Amino acid sequence: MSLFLIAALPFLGALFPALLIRAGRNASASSAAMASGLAFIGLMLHAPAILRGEVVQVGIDWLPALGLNANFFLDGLGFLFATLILGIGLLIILYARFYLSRQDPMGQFYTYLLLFQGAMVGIVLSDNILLLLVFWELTSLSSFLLIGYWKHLPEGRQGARMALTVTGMGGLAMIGGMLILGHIAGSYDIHVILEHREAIQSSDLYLPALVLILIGAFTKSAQFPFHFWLPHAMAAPTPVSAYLHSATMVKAGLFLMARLWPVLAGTPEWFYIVATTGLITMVLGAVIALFKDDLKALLAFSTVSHLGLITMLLGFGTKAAAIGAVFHIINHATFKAALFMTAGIVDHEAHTRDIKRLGGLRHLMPVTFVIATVAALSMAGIPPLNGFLSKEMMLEQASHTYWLQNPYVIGGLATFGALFSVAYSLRYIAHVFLGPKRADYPAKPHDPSFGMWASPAFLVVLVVLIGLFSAVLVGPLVDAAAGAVTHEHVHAHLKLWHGVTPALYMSAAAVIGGAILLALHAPLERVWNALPRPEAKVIFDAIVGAVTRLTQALTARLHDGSLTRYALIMVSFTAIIGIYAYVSGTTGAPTRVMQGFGILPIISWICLTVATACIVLFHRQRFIALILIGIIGLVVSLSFNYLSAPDLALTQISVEVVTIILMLLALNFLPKETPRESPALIRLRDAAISIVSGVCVGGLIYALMLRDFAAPSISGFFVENSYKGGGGTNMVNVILVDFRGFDTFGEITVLGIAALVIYALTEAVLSTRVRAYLLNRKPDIDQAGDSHPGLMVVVTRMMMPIALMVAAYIFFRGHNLPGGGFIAGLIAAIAVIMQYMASGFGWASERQHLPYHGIIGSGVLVAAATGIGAWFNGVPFLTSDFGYVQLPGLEPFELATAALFDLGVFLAVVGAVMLALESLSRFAWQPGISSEHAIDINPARDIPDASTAEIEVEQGYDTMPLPTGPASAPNETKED
Amino acid sequence: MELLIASAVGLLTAAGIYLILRLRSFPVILGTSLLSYAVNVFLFATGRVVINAPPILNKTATDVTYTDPLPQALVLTAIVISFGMTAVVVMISLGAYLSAKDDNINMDDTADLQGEDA
Amino acid sequence: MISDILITICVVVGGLFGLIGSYGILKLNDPMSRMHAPTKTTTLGVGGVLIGSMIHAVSYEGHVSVHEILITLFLLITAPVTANFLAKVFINQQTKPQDLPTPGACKLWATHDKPEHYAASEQPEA
Amino acid sequence: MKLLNRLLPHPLLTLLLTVTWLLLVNRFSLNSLLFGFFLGLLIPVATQPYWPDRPKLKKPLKLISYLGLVIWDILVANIVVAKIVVFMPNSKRRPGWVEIPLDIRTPEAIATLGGTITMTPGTLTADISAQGRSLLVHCLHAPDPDEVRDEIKTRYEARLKEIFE
Amino acid sequence: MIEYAYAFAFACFAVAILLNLWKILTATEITDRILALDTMFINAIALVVLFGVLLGTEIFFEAALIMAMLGFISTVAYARFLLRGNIIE
Amino acid sequence: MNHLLIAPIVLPALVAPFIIMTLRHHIDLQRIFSIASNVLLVAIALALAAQAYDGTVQVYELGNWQAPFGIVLVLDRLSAMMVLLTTLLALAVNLYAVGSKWDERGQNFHALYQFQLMGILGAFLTGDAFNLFVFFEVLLIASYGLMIHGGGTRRFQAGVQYVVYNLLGSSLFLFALGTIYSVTGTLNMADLAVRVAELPAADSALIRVGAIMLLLVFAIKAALLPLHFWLPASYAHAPAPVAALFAIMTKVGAYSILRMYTLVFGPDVPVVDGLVGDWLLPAALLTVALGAIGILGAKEIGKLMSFAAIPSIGTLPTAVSLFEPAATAAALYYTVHSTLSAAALFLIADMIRERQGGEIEAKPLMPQSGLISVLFFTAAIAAAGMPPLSGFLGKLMILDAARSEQTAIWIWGVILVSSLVTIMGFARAGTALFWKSHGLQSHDTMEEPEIEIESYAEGEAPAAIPRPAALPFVAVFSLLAGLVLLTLFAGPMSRYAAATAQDLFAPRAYIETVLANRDRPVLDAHHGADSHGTDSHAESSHGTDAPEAHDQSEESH
Ligand code: NA
Ligand code: NA
Repeated sequence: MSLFLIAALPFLGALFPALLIRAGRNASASSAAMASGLAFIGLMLHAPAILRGEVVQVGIDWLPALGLNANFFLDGLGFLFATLILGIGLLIILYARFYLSRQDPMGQFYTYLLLFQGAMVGIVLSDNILLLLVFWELTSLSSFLLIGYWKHLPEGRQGARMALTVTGMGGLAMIGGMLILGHIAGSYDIHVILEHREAIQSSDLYLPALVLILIGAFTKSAQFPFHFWLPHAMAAPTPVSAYLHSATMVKAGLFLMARLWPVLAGTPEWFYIVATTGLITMVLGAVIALFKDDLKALLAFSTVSHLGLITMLLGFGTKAAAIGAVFHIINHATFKAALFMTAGIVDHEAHTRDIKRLGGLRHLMPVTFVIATVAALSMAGIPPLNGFLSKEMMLEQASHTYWLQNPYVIGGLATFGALFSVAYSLRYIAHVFLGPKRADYPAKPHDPSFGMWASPAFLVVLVVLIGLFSAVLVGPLVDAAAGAVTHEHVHAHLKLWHGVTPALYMSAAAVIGGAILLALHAPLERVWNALPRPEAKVIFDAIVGAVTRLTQALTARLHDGSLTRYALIMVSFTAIIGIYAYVSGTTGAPTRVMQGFGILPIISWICLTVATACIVLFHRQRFIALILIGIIGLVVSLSFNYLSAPDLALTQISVEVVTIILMLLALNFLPKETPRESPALIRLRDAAISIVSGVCVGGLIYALMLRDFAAPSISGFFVENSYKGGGGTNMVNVILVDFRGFDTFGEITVLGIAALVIYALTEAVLSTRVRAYLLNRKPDIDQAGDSHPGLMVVVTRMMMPIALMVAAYIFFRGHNLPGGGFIAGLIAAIAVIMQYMASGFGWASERQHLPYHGIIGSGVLVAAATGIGAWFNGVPFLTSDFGYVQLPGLEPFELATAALFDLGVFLAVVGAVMLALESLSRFAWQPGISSEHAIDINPARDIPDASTAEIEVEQGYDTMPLPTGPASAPNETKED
Repeated sequence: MELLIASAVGLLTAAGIYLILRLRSFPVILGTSLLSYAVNVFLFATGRVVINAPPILNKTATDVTYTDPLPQALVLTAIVISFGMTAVVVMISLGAYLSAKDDNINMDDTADLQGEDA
Repeated sequence: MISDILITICVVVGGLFGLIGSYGILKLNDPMSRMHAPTKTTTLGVGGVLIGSMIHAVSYEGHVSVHEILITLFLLITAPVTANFLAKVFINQQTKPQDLPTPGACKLWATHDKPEHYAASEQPEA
Repeated sequence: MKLLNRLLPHPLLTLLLTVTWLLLVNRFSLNSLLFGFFLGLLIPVATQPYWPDRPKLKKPLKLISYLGLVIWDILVANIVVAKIVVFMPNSKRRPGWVEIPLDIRTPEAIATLGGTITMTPGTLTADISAQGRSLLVHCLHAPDPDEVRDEIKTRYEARLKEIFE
Repeated sequence: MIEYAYAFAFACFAVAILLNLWKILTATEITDRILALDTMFINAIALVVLFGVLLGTEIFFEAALIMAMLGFISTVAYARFLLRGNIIE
Repeated sequence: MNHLLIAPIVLPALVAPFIIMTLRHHIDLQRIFSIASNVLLVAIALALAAQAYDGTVQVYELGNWQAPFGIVLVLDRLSAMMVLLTTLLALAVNLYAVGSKWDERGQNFHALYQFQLMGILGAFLTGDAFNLFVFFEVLLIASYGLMIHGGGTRRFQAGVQYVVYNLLGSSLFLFALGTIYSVTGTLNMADLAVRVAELPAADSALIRVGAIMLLLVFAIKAALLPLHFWLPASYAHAPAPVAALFAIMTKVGAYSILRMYTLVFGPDVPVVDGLVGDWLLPAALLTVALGAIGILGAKEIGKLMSFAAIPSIGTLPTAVSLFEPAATAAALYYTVHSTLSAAALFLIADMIRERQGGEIEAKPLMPQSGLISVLFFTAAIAAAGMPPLSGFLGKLMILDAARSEQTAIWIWGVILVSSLVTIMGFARAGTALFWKSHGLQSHDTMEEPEIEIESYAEGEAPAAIPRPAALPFVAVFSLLAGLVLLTLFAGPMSRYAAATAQDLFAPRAYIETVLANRDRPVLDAHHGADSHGTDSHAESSHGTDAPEAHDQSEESH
């Protein structure tokens, strides 16, 4: 079976359980088992070749640019691990089927489990370290799901997050390490990397790579000081613990160390980091395990300890140690998985895992007792079980290894660890199963059904068989795996009796000492509990909590919603960077002389500066600020005029007026004054920054104006071609509607959008309670009577046609003289606004039948259609055309498509301005405002009976109808 | 002349930025208006300033100097765009004021950042 | 030459009246009176300059220029409205009905004619 | 006549606009005349809704002589008022309000009167009565308010009544 | 001679504008500020026209025309704001 | 003449006004036209991508005016890729907006949406610096409208800030363009490239100021520290589909940096030597860090997603700041990834908000919790750059490209650590949102979830009953499917990105194609296609006896 398929089967299988759960729990479990089983069979088909020492390789390119390819290979090491993963996986699937209760979503469980299984298989089959990283992180993610499987348990959620955080951190460190490793080796393919031992170990980057990779491995394999997450992951359902935390995931780190052993091991750095870490972990885990009352916690720390043991062996860097490591991986997987399952059975049956509440189960659960006892004895290293064999090998190696020239450190500590290992193993038997039967179990325990104990039983059988017939049963496998680790030919001598060796003495000491320790457990426990010791979870939580609080404080501090500060930072930053950019370059001397100036510029300058300064000084009085803005607009417009920019002058002044109207409309609803809020110091700071920015900008434009273009400006082209190519003599207009008509197209779009936004906003605001507020709003000024004075109405009526005439004039001449669609549009809009202002919103809008939306739309469409029209001529969008028409008796006149485009501009401007102002005006609409007459006071309406009017005058007031109704308005003369 | 223009641009910029740094939306809008004057004059002046040389082609005379028409066209576009922008910002801030009865430009945006997940 | 003299007169008179108008705003001591001042700027001030400009066009550019009339017309039409509005602002903010002459048979000027003046007694509480 | 009415619904306005156009263009040509006339026809139709009840001038020609009169008055009054502004101390000046009862009723006529009053320096239309039957005029210096009122009524209002009503 | 006349007129309107500015800044009455701004517009129109005459160009005519029209609108808008609060109602 | 090149701009520019003119009161028709336009845009973008695939550069001379005088649109691999990405994203988001009925919560949604697309696509296609400004403004103003779509106090307040901040940015843009024009005398990007390369040292200070201001403008759009402040609140308060569409907006900034600082102010241009790299990298890295920090601190789902978007935003310029083809290729690949994943996140956040409000805390189990949790988990994996999705590949590529840099340790450190923090943040949020609810007592489900966030304007109730609408799920699924495809076809995608990066660092072809016609005589070229008698006239106008009076207006001289 292709390695691709083996790696893919679990992932494919992951789809089914969740889908099949409707078909029942058995279907779900079977489908999971099927996928696992098929992959297992596929793996076994490769067994003969692998045991012969061959390597199976497949690969396809995935991301060749990076060197990340889907390359897989299967050698002894990969085969060993894949066998464990798939084999124990099958057992776990069976066990979990019976372990999980009806309330648990089993489909989800198997899906997660198979995802995890696939990721693990992927790790051990990868022939590319980047691919391995992909699977590596996938194990973190899928184990996160599995640990948190019981979502309602806070411990589950926290344990899952902790595991994810720690192993995720390691994974990320490993990414760095792997990238360095690949960088040194020149490839990310493992079989290539493994050939570069010399290059790697002599590289300067060896140590960083090693450390980063080891962080990944240590976190995954729960090595000190990253061991603390593993016990908390025990919140997961027991099948998960048995699978992830004994047999597979935690071994991924070991796998990685074994995988890269040929290139990383053998150096002092490797030895001191790996072996020392392993040793510490082994001892520490063993000691803690003894004092854990939770069965799973005990097993978890024992796992930590055993992982340390294997790590230490790998750290020794010798062939023999590697063999021991490989062998212990197999043995630990068998007995520890079995132990976890028995712990699960106890928990399942007795409804507690607390050793203090257990004891005497031997009588109630004989089958479980037997299984647990055999497995625990193996763990303790009691002959003839398999644990004994590999532990002997470990002690043997430990006794030969020097640590900083000291021959006793490792051996002594290893024995010490083994001693505790014996103690907690025996405690597992003695305090759970032995002793008198108790009356206070939370539930009444009894042996579970066969389905549940079948899996551990099978494993225990293996424990015994491997112990007895190791050479036959697992010899070739160990040889193949250890050969793959060491890249040498290996023949392991697996046997029970090695003669009287130091290891035997150490082992004996450990067993005896362990028994004594167990006997002294109660007093020791009191001492242990009295000892102050760091609680890893507390520290971890404190760190995470502190980091979280820090980030929250920082985030809140930085993003507190203060636009003022955001702007301040932006302005300061820009100024600093800009000054830096200027200072770090060179400027040539001015190439132009400064021009003199006459009276008009100086007057304008005085007006502008004084008005600007006064705006700053008086800005809290908003209305006055608006008046001052009017001065600035006027002066800027005058200056444009003076400086040969008549089009700009016209545009500026027209825009100015509309802007003022808009602001006044808005100010009606806003507070009329700005409170003084910033302290003087803040104002000083703001002023300083503003002045610096102003000086920068002013200095920049001053420098620019006194230098010529470095190369001739493209403007020469426009001067050259605006008439002969664009058909107009007003170059600015030709640029706007022709050379750069596309900009103008964008510009009118902006204007149209602005109006749409304003309209939408008005609608949004008026659809809320603000509407009621506005309707009930009392004006905050003393409103004068006669809101639509007749003089104004008459004048605007008179002005409107003339203004439109002016607009037409400005429009038509624009191509040749200052003007154009935009200014014309503004003037036309202002002509209409005049009506709104004079005669009232209601009256004027009743007379407006074209929807402003439509006018905007048609404007943009006309402009676009003009542009598209060029396509039919076979020329690009917006290509203009013009010609001169001669009618009899008349002078020739020009027709240009640019005028059509300008018409689009005109329409868009009119529509946009009107829609915006009309929307804004709707805020002020009040039901009491009559729109029947434009002129409030119009004696012409009284003419029919002027005589009676004279009399009624004395009775009341000639005014608009009151909002309160006609009854309270004593005026009847108005009716006509 | 250049000095007048440059100092005016600088002053408008400074005043604009100062007002943008105020705490209420209305002065901020005033500030953006002032700033856009500064920008427009700045952009205009990048074509270098000339008196009495409007970019209107004189077809009958030769040797006529014209001011650079391109910055003028750019400024026109910029004026129109900034008008649209001003209109929008005026309206949005009005909407914000009417909804919140508060025209403070700064909002307390830390409410959804506090607290701690157990 | 004659045109030069005419232009000079027009322009100088225009300038003078423009100045007087603006000076008046400073000099006159009550707000209503100040509103009169700009009339001079509007009429003779700008008007003088515009006429000067027209004569200039005829004598120097050699063609009749009439569009200046439009500007004058605009100013003449619009200035009364401006004045009217400013006066209304003044009346509204600074005067009470009794400060002004009573308009014939009725009691109020339009600016003072607002709901609260006669609804004070029976105005329903809003 | 009816046909003419339909073709040329607002003859005076059309005329005014055509002249405006020619003034704008500032150079007489047939092209301009025709185009101005065309716009002059079009725009009044488009703006018709905004000017309901357009007054029919009874004596349009009198309007011209009225304009001449006003221009002359402006000239004279300007000089008078300039003297007041420049030379007369504020303490000697007698500003005051004058009420002008109105005989005219048409808004356009009242507006013209108001405009005339304001444009002739020295007087200023400030307000209209709540029923539109009198104008409130402010005088820059009016030792005798009645004289001002009478002059306005005879010199301007009477003429306007003739023209408009 | 005519140059002096223009210069004189120029100076008159320029000074007038400064006087207007002074009034806008120092006025106690809000009406005076608006009035001064309106007058400033008118003086500016005169300046623009004069400038056009000086340069012998008609290019400034439109500017003057539109200033005349728009100065009025903004003045009315300011005044209406003071009168009614709402300038379009 | 290949008019397809301008179609991505013209199509929305036609559809939007059409919608506002005729379909304002027919939301269903609006939807049909809007989505149809979107589909068509995807097709156009595909065709354009096919045309650009082999590396040919195409130029569209608007108004038939040759560069550098007229405005040109330029299609190359980079712009084709960005256009395609935009249209695909927009289609998915549009489906979501329709399916979730977000588009009904205010006026003019679809018109603004189309205009927004027009702006974004125009920015990607234009070859003119000032035209870029115009399209920036188009997309900005449309985004203002979309940002406040549906209304609500907080949204308005955030909107004001967003607008004001961007107004400052726009001002800076114009200062920059003015400076650059003033020194070089041109606006066309290719022409700028030619002229800036030849600038004398005497102009270096001024052009450096222009260049740096331009960079800051783009940095604002790209939300680079310390110019990113507009982003968190804007994204968090914007309607979800809009926030999702905004995912591409930050890319406009990154795109512009990439374009201008390879083409015009490239690493080998003497006068701007050492200007950009000095601080771009630190800023980018700080941005990454800051985003990660924000993720951990977020208490509301929208805020979380906003901050989640920031690291990806910063990762891009980190790679760009190396100004080196491999890193740029990685950045481009990552761009595609981060756009899709950020959009998916915002949409998923909206699904959660709709069902249980926005606070990240235990709530009664929401409807479709299982499905949404799967989506959340997938998108979170993608956003955090965890395997197996494209984010991981993209990050690997960036890290790999950076490994021989002096600054590699910083880049690696920040990116990797921020990944970890991102993972932690998402894990915290995910467990709170989807797992904790299982721990709540059943009586809790009787309580109405308390809605405090502003996505619901006053009087607007959250949809209490799960909407059966499938369209939102389709939209999210398709975005995630895009990520899966991006992962599976990482090889071809990275090849395209690598080719694009090569193009960018060897801009000769771009410049030569754009400026090919610069010396073309105008009359022949411009009116060459005419045949109706104006030609002779136009040509005669070359002389001095041009027609004196056109219509009413004429010279007064
Ligand atoms: Na007067
Ligand atoms: Na008068």
